Amino acid sequence: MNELIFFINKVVLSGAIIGCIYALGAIGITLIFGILRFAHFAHADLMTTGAFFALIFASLLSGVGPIAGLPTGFVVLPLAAAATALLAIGLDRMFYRPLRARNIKPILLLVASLGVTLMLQGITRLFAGTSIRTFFTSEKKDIFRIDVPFDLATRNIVITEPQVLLFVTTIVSIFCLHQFLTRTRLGKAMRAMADNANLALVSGINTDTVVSATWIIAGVLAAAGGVLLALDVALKPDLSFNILLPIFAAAIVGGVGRPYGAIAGGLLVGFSEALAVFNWSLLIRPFADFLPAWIEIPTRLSIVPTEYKLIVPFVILIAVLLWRPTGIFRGQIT
Amino acid sequence: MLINATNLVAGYGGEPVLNGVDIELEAGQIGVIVGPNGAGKSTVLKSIFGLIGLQQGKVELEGENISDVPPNRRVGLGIAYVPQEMNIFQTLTVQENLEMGAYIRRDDYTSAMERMFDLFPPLKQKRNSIAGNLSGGQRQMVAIGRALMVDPRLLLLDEPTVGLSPAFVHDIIERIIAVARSNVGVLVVEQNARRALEIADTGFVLAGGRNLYTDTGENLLNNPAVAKSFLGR
Amino acid sequence: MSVILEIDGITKRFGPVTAVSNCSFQLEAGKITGLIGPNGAGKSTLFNIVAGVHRPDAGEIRLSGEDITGLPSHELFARGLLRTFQIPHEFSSMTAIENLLMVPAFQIGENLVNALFFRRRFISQEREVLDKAASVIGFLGLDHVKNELAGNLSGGQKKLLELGRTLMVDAKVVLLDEIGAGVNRTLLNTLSDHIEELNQEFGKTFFIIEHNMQFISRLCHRVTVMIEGEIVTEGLPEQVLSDPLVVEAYFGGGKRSTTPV
Amino acid sequence: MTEYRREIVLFAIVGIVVMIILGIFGQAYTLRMLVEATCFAIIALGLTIQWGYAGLFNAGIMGFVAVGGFITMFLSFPINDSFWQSDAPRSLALFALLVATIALVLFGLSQMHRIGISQRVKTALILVALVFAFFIFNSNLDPIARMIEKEAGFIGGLGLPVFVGWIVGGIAAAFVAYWIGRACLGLRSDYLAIATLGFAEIIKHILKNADWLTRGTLTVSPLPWPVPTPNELGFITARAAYLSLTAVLVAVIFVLLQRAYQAPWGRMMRAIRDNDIAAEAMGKNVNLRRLQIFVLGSGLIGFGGAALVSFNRIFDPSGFTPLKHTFLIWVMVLLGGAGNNAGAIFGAIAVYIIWVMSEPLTLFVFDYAAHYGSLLFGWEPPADLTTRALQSRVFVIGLTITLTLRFAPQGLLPERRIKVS
Repeated sequence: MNELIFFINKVVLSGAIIGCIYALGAIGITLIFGILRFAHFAHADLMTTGAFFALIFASLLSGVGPIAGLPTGFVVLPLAAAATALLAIGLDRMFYRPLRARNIKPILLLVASLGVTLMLQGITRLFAGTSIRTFFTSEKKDIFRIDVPFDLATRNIVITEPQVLLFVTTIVSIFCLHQFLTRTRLGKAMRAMADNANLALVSGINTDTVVSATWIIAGVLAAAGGVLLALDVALKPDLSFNILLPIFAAAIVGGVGRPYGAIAGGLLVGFSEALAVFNWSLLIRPFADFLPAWIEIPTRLSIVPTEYKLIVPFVILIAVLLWRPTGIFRGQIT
Repeated sequence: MLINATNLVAGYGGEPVLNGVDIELEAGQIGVIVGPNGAGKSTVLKSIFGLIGLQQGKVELEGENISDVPPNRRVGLGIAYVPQEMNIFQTLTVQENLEMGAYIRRDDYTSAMERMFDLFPPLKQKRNSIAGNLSGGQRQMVAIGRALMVDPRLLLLDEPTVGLSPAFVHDIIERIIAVARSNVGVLVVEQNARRALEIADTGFVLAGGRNLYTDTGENLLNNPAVAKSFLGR
Repeated sequence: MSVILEIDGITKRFGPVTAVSNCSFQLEAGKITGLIGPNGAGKSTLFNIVAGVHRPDAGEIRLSGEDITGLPSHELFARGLLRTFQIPHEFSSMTAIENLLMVPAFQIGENLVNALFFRRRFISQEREVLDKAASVIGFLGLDHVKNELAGNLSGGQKKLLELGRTLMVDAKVVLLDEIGAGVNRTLLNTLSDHIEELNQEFGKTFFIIEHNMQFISRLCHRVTVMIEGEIVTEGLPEQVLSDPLVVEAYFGGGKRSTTPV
Repeated sequence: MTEYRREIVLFAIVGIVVMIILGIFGQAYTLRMLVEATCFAIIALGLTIQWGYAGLFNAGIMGFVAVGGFITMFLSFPINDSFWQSDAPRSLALFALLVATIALVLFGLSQMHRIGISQRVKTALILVALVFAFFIFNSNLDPIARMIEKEAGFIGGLGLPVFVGWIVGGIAAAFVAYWIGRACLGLRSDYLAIATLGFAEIIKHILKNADWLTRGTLTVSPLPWPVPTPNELGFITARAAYLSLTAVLVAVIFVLLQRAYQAPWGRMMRAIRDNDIAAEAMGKNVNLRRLQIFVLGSGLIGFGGAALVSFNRIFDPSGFTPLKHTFLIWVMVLLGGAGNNAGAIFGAIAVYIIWVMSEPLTLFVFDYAAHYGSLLFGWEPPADLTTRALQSRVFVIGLTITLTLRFAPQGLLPERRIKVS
């Protein structure tokens, strides 16, 4: 029984946690790809920058968290999200829009986003240094240990407060996004423009507004992902490159331009990472008595060694690109 | 005069495709543009809608010069345009396609939508279906319906019957007549010349980016020279 | 009469739509054959199948008796089938003359080892290609823009360049895809003159898709008519263009459109 | 000469800047910078043929640099006697035999359509076989790797001449590029970028974690030089010797690429870049040619990477970062002018100077800011201010990319039009 709890902690929960983070980033990637037609390489840094904004607001407003009974970093999330959305729009106005206006090849917009990602990295590190930062210097991180009502189980399912908040935020964000895209005029216009930009123009849709809305949504979700990741573990400045390829993997697995696909893709990548490094011998060991004696259970039996965890998303990414570049959910319509 | 386009000279860079085309149409009338490929038929619609800039000439809507108004604002002035291809939002439902047509409307447009479903009954049952899954004829209905949602004064249709089976061609033409009866000017580009000229109040025969003949549809149909200009004899 | 290109029982479906249905006809060597038909008749699909862009669902294309169905387009070129594009496909950041220089396949200098180390091996061939391109540029009347980037040329000049490609190599069959579309009358006459000259003096075989009837009736020795994915008639231009069926199809609502389905 | 005025002026400016740096920072520093810049120039030439000639977006430069660096380390590092005296070589040989057997089985499976087995069944069988192969590979390699790490540290090098290492490094990078190219070159450009970046990341992780082969994070040093080392000649002479070697290499590669560019081969590549459909219709085998130039360019990148790693005298797999080895090269090529070989060299030197110089310049600014800040406002600068200054490099490089795209999208030395008289 303990082994099962271990499995839940190590795979189900941690896979879902990192999967949610990836999903929040991948939605932005996929929306930008759908509407502006380029791969936005600066997205992971938008996420880290969002976390830095939260860090700044949290240090300015320390003490707000305990009043609300939530981590300060989470309480200031709306502020950080607003700042990130503004930053995203500003970046578009400054660096992407002038290039779009010249009808440049989309691949050069990708290069421009590389430039933007370097600038963001440089600036955040210049001002915040390269050391690891955490939101929990003065506050303590609540940890919930859930008892499992079985006699054999002595261990607990462990989940922290930021992780609970992450699940709640992800579910709420996805619900709101779904409502926005299917119910509101602007949301439908976004889908229309992703579908057929020329016809959107012909229908009188103000494409500038749609582009701004895209950046706002992408920025808000990126900030949410970045802040919650920083709350869950810590804010490492070089975090962004580690999440860049996983979120691209998630977006491509889900089929670019499809927000719901990106969510599924994020979870898929997250679970794959967790499953790939899980030590299966823990699950098999309880059954050792039933196995013939000549089978020796190794102490470590994982699909890939832990050191290679980071390349799991890349392998998924490349497999999907080669096997089905349109994504595995291409039948789904946004 | 609803629309008065004079001496249109326009192109896509390089040599102009239109070399001085004149189009006039009254409200409630159907104008048909016919002519061989490369004559500039589609280009006429695009320049009236403002998708390509004019090198010379001007476009007047009810006497007002709109030559410099960008296309998305011409929608607000009451001009709706249905491109020849890619003219629906494939991943949106039928109803959402119609809502996108009404994007610039701030008022309540439910009555306009009901009218659209009356005009195109097949769309009513399919209102929540994804438009990309519809048949060719129904897609064309969605395309025209989307354009009509702004209650336009002038409707521009680029080859609405291309690739449709004959039964649907008939259907679409009937609807075009119905639209014109509600006092909308309809300007249609058609490959299917005879069929189109039969319903035309005014026909414009273009060749080489110029007006070759402009007359009533009936007169053009009975004009042997028109047949000649098509078949080169 | 010697047949050079045979189109035999070609069928192509896109989803539920049959774009081309069991089409067969032949091209005679040294003749200009035209393919006409109203929009959506499947001409372009058929053309693209011959040019190796689409693979047919059924049927066979034979060039001088050899089956070439479904070969990639660079192999078709190597076998002597050259196509032009309806919308000019120029190499925009290369000069006009370079656009022609690159046409001949299997140039010695296209081998990397030769390009790097053995200039002597390809220099004489390069000179020949240059001479040829210079004379073609002159023939097309583009001498004054030969060092201009092709992307900066006018639409008509790009069309001429498309045609110029056909002069750079000794192709067995040249496929012209609406070479006259979007071209003004003067240029159209120039193009027709060029094609006529190529056919009469060099004996080139042409296969033309065209909407402009004057162009077709002036140039073509044989005309094939396609309607709704099928070949309905073929023959001499005068016969075909006066065929009431064709007149009806082209000018009226299509052969069967008058009878509701 | 007027035709080349732009080139002359720009290179003259670079020369003046180098002189100024020489005056301020001294000979050893400047020589080191120039050697690194010339190594980057070789890498940039590799990229400019991929992107500038053929329009292929390779974002996996880091991977090819790492392969070149690893091979040169493996071939040129002195022989590790404790490895050769242990049982490990025999086990490794047996393991190699096992790998060959697996490869043979997989090849056999891939040919099964010849005996009438359907494509679907074949794919399924190959996938199953791959999973088995993966586990067999891992479970057999692990004990050997542990044994080597315990008894000998790592397998060491082969003690071959450095130049052999560079050449084989280039060939190995080209070989890796061949397989990556075969798999990925059919993708559209933005997916190609993401896929190549992913492959580079995989290569880096394998090198970083295969401790028995590369010592992983422990790093291997000092790598031998192809010219006498500073220990023998002193910093300045040794670096000058190294610089003359790399400068000659850059010159030779430049001349060769220039010839290829002007030959029909280059013309064909540019045609493929401009319009692949038309090039295919004019008889060019587009897929094959793209693969060719991808392999050639990646080989050059591997070669340049090998020269760079040798010069740094340390093989550190964690040091292969996308930032330095991929994006920096992209800025070099874009600023210099894609498709212009002289531009790539100019870009490499200019951008490397910008990259290196932005740190001292920022420190300079920071010093003033800290000085006057504390003087005027009583501001207490954070303690790690000097280490942070390093980060300004990243910002400056990012700014350089975006400014180049905005104001000189063709680069400072745009591709030249080849005129025919």
